[in-house]
Amino acid sequence: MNFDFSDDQKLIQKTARDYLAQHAPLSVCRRVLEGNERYDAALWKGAAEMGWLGAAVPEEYGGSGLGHLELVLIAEEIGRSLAPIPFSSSAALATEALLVAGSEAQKKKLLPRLCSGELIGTLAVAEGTGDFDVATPGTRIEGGRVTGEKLPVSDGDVAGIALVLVRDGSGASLALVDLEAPGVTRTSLESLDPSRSQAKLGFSNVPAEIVGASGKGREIVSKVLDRAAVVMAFEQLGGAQRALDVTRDYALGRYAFGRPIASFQALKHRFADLFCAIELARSNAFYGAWALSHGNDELPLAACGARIAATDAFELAAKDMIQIHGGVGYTWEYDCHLFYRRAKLLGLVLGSASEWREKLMTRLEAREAA
Amino acid sequence: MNFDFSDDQKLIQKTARDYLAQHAPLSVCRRVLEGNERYDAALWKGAAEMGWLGAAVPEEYGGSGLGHLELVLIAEEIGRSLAPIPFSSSAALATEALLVAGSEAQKKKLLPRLCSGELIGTLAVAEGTGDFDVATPGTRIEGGRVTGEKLPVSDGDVAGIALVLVRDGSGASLALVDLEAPGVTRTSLESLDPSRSQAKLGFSNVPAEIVGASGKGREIVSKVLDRAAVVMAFEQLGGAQRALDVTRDYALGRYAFGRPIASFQALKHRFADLFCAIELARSNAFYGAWALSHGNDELPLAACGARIAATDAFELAAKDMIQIHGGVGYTWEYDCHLFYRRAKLLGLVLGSASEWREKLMTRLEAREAA
Amino acid sequence: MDFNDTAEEAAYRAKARAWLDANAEPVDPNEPSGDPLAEREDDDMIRSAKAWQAKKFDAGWACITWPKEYGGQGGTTMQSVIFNQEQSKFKTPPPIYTIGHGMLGPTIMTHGTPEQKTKHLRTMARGEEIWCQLFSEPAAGSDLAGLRSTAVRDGNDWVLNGQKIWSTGAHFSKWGMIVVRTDPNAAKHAGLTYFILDMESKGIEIRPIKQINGGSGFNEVFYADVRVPDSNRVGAVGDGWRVALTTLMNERVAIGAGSATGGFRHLLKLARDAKRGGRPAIEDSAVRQKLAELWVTQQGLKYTGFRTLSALSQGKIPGPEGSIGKAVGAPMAQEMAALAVELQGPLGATRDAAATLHEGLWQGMWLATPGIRIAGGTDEILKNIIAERVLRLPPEVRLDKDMPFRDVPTGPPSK
Amino acid sequence: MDFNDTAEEAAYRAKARAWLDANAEPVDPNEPSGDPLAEREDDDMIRSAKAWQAKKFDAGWACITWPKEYGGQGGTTMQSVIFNQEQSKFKTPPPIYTIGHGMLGPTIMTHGTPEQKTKHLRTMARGEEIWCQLFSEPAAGSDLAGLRSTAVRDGNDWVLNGQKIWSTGAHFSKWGMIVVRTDPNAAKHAGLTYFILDMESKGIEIRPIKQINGGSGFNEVFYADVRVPDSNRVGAVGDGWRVALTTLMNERVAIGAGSATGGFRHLLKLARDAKRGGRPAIEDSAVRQKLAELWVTQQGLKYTGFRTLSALSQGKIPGPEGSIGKAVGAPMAQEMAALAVELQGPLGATRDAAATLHEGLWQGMWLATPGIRIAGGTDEILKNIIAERVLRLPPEVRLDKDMPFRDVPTGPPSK
Repeated sequence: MNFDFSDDQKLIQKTARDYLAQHAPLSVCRRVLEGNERYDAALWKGAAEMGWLGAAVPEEYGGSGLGHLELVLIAEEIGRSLAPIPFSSSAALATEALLVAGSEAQKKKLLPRLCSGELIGTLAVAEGTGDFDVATPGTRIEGGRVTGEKLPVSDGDVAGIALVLVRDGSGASLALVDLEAPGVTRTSLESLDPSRSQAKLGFSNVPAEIVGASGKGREIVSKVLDRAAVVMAFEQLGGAQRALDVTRDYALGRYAFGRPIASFQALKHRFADLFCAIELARSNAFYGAWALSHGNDELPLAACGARIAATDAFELAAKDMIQIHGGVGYTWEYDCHLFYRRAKLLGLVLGSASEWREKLMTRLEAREAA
Repeated sequence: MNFDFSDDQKLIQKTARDYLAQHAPLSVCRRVLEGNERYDAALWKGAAEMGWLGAAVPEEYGGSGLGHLELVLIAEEIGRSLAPIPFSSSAALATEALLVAGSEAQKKKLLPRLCSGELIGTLAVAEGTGDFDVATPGTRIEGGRVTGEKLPVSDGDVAGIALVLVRDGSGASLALVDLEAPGVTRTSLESLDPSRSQAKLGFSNVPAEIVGASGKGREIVSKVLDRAAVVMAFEQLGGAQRALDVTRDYALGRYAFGRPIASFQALKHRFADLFCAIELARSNAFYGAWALSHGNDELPLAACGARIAATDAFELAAKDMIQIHGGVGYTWEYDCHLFYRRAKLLGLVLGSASEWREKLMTRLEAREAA
Repeated sequence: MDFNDTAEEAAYRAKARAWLDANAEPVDPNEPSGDPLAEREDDDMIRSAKAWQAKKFDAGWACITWPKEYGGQGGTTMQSVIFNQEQSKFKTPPPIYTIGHGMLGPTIMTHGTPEQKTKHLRTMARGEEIWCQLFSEPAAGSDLAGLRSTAVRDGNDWVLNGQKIWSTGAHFSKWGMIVVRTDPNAAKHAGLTYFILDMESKGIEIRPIKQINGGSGFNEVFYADVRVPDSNRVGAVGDGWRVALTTLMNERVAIGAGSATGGFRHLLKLARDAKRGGRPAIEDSAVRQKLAELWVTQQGLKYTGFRTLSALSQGKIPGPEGSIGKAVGAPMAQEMAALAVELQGPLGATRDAAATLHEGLWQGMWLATPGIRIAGGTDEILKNIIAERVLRLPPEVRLDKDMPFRDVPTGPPSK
Repeated sequence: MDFNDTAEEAAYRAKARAWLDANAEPVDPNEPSGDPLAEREDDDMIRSAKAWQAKKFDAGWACITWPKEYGGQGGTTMQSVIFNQEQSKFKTPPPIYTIGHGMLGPTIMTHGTPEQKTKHLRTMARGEEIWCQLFSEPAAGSDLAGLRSTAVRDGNDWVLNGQKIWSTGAHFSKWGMIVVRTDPNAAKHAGLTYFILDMESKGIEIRPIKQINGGSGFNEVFYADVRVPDSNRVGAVGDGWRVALTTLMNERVAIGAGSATGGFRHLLKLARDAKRGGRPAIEDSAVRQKLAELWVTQQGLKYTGFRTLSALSQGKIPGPEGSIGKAVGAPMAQEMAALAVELQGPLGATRDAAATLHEGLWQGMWLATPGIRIAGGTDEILKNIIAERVLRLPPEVRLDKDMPFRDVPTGPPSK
């Protein structure tokens, strides 16, 4: 048994960590959060140059041809650094959608541009408040043209292409839309975490091509979401671990009543609970990574476990981070709110933990019935 | 505003507490729990003599004619002492059912015997695992005779009468059944808290009379349950407070690492949480008592609040009681398990907290819609 | 047991109501309530708050529980509660006098000199001058007595240096009440002294603190050689902790009285408007169970407040149940906001007023509520208080209590 | 990253499997597992356990990680895990050797005299004699070093007096390992000494402890003037705590390895069989959300175990994640049992085998699980361990550490 990453993989992770420590200190996240940039373009370029965006893309499509085990470790580091780049939208959602369902021509045309970072992609499914995964999209495709509205779309205001779930006759299909095309309107939404962009996309008779089998849009989205959920679980895990580490250091250095606050048992036990939550999330994420990289039947369940545990762990870590920091944790100046916002954003963009728990039960029941 | 009990009422409570301290130390509960008695007959007689069983029954029916505010305070003391008597079945469920829906003749005939303790009554609604409140009873009445099976029935093996929810034509009615009648079979079930008896009742063509309007059985049961829930909330509250008090004393006297374990912050915070849970439950129970004694429209919501909060508080108190006691708390010899069992029994006999939360939401929505 | 006013209470309520009807505009109960932590106040708001307070004072409705000699009405706590209950049904300016009237005034009454009482209490009651509290410091939050600001005697004056933080309203206050260390060689609690500080003194700099929700209700206040006359000292030199405790005791009363129970109806409405699995979220059993739990907790807090009021109404001292308001209410508020955000799904992660339900209100709440769990006593401090003062469990082992303050460790040993 | 055995591991597994196939009967995976805390064992069980252990020993499958010179196989931890994994698929007698093989044997190897090793290790490995551990006392549970049993030197013997508690299997053990206080004037941890005790010695009385679930897996053991030869001393006089730590370290390994993750499938089945609102409970969203949470936690524990095994498999030291098994698993087990009981509604409050779902299994679990949260380290002690040993947070303030043991407070000051 070797339920761990290889030394080579860990080296790739270490390289990513070092790169981000240098190029993406928390001040970078803060700059985007406070300013008018929608993401950090220099860092995005760097990520592309490091080969991160195409880590799991075969070399023939411009990727580095490593694999998903490498991709998730990079995601963990992006999570740890709270990097303000559209990584999950482009390198997980859009890229995985093309890998899963794209035609050879689509892959040849788009993947190299996604891997190079020249093109940003995203996936547009949700239509307003509620679940991520809409049963019957209101957005339609007719005669190869898409009309409707999608929101929220992660990084939809900076993406060049979107894979859009559309109603297609009596079913749903996945449509590839050029967001520069006439008839597309893009409106930035005020993000709860402004270092990660969210948008509303309007389509009025916009030309599109179908990705994957016509009428199979929901199945494809489901597969893509599972893959992205595993990648994002590592991103969440990285964020959660960083939150724990920063808070631990703070609590060791902050003295009250003549002792470090980390010596008070109520806080020690909270740290222990948090450690447990993070390690359980890590184990679930590992399992997800194994299933993803082996492309086997375990992925649908493993992805649910990875997403739910990682969402809970990061949200708990960020919430405790503010509480344990006390007053300063509630100030804009301290970094706690960057984590609090990012945890909530990541926990919702692919659908809430509740939505995934419901999905998990449906899948568990199906497997038990089988 | 006077959201408190009167001095007279508190005096009645004090008298009950003193009586039970003398006649129902925990060893009495333990004796019934360990032995073959189904309840403590001497204590039951005493409860009747003290006027507790008819506290809320008018004097014309043999009661003490006090009121529900007095009844709930007595219930609190019964809860505190873990008294092994069928108080809630007889003095809350059966007695309230007759008060709510009984005919003048039924009340005249039965209430004096219930108040004197000579007759034990109960309410039989559930039919197997699941909710307490069955939508369509399988037990039927036809030509004035009842056939079917009810389980579990609290104190059904020691009761002389039961008010049984039966299917009656297309609706449901409440039927009064003499449990000594031919055709009744009574089987004791092994109770999770053997100091409170549970039984299965079988009916085969047993003569019965209808209580209240025919076809209105579910409405009557709903009203009776609300009243019993408030009474039992005080019983739960008494148990929870006793559990807290006993555990606090233990934690102050038990030394580890040269200090009382009550000085460890993790335990202190758990005590604080428990105190909050109990006080919230007390406030909800007060509100329930007010609504019950004023017989007003607030009762349906107030009863839900009282039951849910009291169930949660007592279960938490009993669980923490074992954990804080440590090893000895897990022994048969210590009293912790008496509380652990009683908390679970009371929390389930009128339907689980989940069932009541669902009921609460239905009622809240109906009120919001009105 | 009943919820009705006594005859006297009813009469008082009617009188208050009549005056309010004549002098203020009623609130629309269906209007959503705003952010729980007020944003930075502007001059107009200050002006209108001062005008409203003066109006109340002149009509005999200000500082109801204060003795008449200090500008109050010599009334009961219950009368004050009744007036506040009625006032809350009307549109009135934000409460900028809470700290002065609830905490600082009573401290002056207990520990102040006759001159201080004469000079300050009536103008404070009429709201002509606003007061702020200057206790917390960057290194003295939960451990308030660990404060390090200093005052050194210089002739008839004291010279103050240091920094305070979390001072609500410092930027529009004329006066502050401050605790500083006058003897670093004494034990922690023994070396403190309490002063009234003119906020317009030379050497004071006030900087707003930006909160994570973008608001700035609090300030940092810096002191560089600020001179305070000894006549502004409250209580004896070295007796500042005892004086401060009077202020803090009154803080508990002031905070406890205002346990907010609103918001649930809005959450219920949100659950009707939000969708889960394509159906209204309120039909989802998991959502229903959660809502029911929150309702029960909220009801518990509400009726716990009623129990406290009952005791006051009958002239008794309220029981220990009053302590739970903030310990339970603050985490509950955060939980409610988190649920409301989650119910909106991915769109919950935006604050777009047009796209979200309830115009982003809940996202604002979600950003504001972590502060409620910290300000005025963290969850942890409140649980310590319940454990130690209510349940009488042993205090924490305290190593810093009896040593000279300058020897108390304030950070990790240097390596 | 893969779950497969290495080639050597696969070969070892095949060999183990072949031997087990030839010597034991496979388990039916659909058979429900019983109570998690074993009932008091009877003579037949002891006989069959001894026979099985002897059989394993003779075939080379006993104490796989022990050195060959002591009756082991000189194998790796991974080999031991593989054998145990395979063995768990077969019906075998209850594990009455866990404490001896996992904790006491290794202690003798580290601290015992050559004579002790020769005399005991091989018979222990073959299971001819059963061993128990005698550490805890009524006044020394979580605070193990606070023990008060005494031993006084008398010629070549020591004379033991006192009481031990929570001694699993003391009633069928030939030998025990005991820590007692030999110097009450020394500091708490300094005055202890460790002995091997013949459980058939005169003056020993063993009483079973009845648990709240009716079972009796544990004992109280009383000692009145029990004589132990000095040759049975393990380690130096006064060095008992250090020796005991060796035993306890091995306890963590032994317990951590067995994190149970079964039970979820049964719970799922129960949710299908139970009704809520007249429909199968598994259709209720609140139940589904709760089940999903439990599944995720259980998966987390399972794969955390895999991470530990991976480290072992690669000859590395497992990471800190191994500490969480009991801290998370024990409360989870109680939660699962409580859910299963609640799902049955009022009938959940009975244990009637015919009337309840799953024949009262869950009610039994509900009574048993509080013990799991206490035995072998309470939730609180485990969190302290995680906080202090894994996260390296500061230890509790300890006032009792350096004072003579006889002066350490053991109860409230008398009034």
